[in-house]
Amino acid sequence: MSSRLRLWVLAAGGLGVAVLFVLACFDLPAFGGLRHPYGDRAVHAALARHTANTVSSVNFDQRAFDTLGEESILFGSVVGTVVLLRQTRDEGRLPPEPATVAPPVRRYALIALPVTLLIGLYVIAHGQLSPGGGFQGGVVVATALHLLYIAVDYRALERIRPVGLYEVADAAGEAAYLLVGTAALVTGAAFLTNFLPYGTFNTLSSGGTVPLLNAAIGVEVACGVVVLLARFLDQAVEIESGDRDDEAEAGT
Amino acid sequence: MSGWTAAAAALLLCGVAPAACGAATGPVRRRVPAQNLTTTLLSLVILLLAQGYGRPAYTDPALVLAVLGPAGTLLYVRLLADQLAAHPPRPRSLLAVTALSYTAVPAVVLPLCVATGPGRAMVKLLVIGVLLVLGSRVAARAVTAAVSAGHGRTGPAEGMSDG
Amino acid sequence: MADDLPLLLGLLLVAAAGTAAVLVRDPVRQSFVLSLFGLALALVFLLLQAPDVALSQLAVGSALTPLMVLLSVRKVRRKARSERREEHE
Amino acid sequence: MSVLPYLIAGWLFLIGCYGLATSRNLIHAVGCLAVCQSSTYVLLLAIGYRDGGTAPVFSDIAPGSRPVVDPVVQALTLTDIVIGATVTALLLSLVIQVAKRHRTVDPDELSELRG
Repeated sequence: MSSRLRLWVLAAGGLGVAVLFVLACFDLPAFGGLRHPYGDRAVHAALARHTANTVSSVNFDQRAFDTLGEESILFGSVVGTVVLLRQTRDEGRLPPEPATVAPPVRRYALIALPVTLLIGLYVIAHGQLSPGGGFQGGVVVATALHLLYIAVDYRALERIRPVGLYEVADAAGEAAYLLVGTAALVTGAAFLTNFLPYGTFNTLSSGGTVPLLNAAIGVEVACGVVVLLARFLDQAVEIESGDRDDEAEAGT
Repeated sequence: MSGWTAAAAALLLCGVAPAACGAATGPVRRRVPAQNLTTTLLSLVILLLAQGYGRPAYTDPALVLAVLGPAGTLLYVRLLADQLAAHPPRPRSLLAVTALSYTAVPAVVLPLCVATGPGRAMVKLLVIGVLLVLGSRVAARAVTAAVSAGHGRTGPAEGMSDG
Repeated sequence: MADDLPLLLGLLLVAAAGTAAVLVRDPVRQSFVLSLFGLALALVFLLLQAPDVALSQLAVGSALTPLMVLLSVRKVRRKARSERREEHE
Repeated sequence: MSVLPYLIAGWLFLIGCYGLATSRNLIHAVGCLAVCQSSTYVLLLAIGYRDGGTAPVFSDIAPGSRPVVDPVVQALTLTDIVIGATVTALLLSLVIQVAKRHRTVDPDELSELRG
């Protein structure tokens, strides 16, 4: 198909979608409308289970099974990336060059690392109370570790980052989610039922299984993102295709 | 619309939008400082909105942005060091960007502190303010350092020099 | 109407940033615009009263996505560069 | 204002598709896909919005004191943003593989290679 023809097909399709979409927009409930039947019921259910953050309650309690599916997508794409970006036989490793970092940047990054880590853990731990949770906090924690790459260099990051352990922890997070779900079966309830006591409203221990599942997701997301970034950094900084100009270093 | 929300809208229109334009167009030497300025100002907008809606819980995104924004800028500086060294930003414009965030952060955070009154929420606001100031300071320093390191070096060692 | 002003501004910002993210063809430059797009989205999410979602978008959009894009560009370009060097030899 | 957020979501989807179809660089195409993806977030959250509503998070307000927006759509969006980032990573790693095997990231050149 020539590129001109392709553009015409695209224009026709885009126009069709646009017309149908605009027509549909005028039939949707108006923006800012007052009728939200599902929302009202979800809020009611969350309050009945003593979870202050309704969004977390929906994610980890009312629709926990759906989140299991989402989590599996995350797990699957991490595994896929690891497989795709592995070091192949014809590629060699170059030791990463030590980078010179300006002292103020190094100081800032070394201070910011624990602060960011703490904020990430705070976001995970308060998931059932205030905005946040395992998904957001996990990403923040993973980003915090990479401040070491900014502060020192890639070799320093590699030293505190045994990728194998993070891969195991990633799987452990996924397994923990399943185990908490299965524990509900032992008590005679359905899979992923919120079987723990609900606790006092608006305290850290409220929400039954919500904090547990939150933590499991937090571990999985943090470790998954660390593993992902490790693969990308390996590819961009270390791995050279050995069949070209780096034959000499390809010994490892 | 409360005064806080109006202030947020004004800051959005007069601060964030021009800074975002600066970060979206032009050479890399302008984009990096402008990107940092955008995150700083957006964090302030979020704080103002939190106050305007009467929801202290809304400050959490600002807190996260205050630490991750500079992290993003430092990543850009690290990975685009060659381009920054090849076309260094003018020291004067860097200084202007830093001065702008130095004035904007207290100008927003201090009135918010007065409005919230002493307590945990105020400590959080002050922490965010300090993080924002430190972040914009270190971003400017990082750009300057990348430029001077690039001049001291003979050739592009690592990074993405445009071939 | 006045109450909706911040939301209106945020939505326009998102539309502009999204359009720019598509029209900027160089991946390095696009990564800047994408990070701005992420910031604008986070703002709109907050204005739509979804701080959880805004937090999620900020966590992902401010450092993680640009880092991955920049690293991919670096890998792909390094590849191209070593190839070019080979041709010169 | 009553349909503007929906229209913006539609615009983001269409412009993202345009970018995907006309992209000359696979990394750029992945970015365009991210724009497409974001349109669903805007649409979902716009549908869940309620005039004068606030976030359904009761850590700092008493339940029932203020009207709240729909938490269900927020929950859907929130997980998908993080999942979307990892899927973007997967796509980028595919692009790196393509660059390794075929020495180009231009989709047009790639289809020429196939013949």
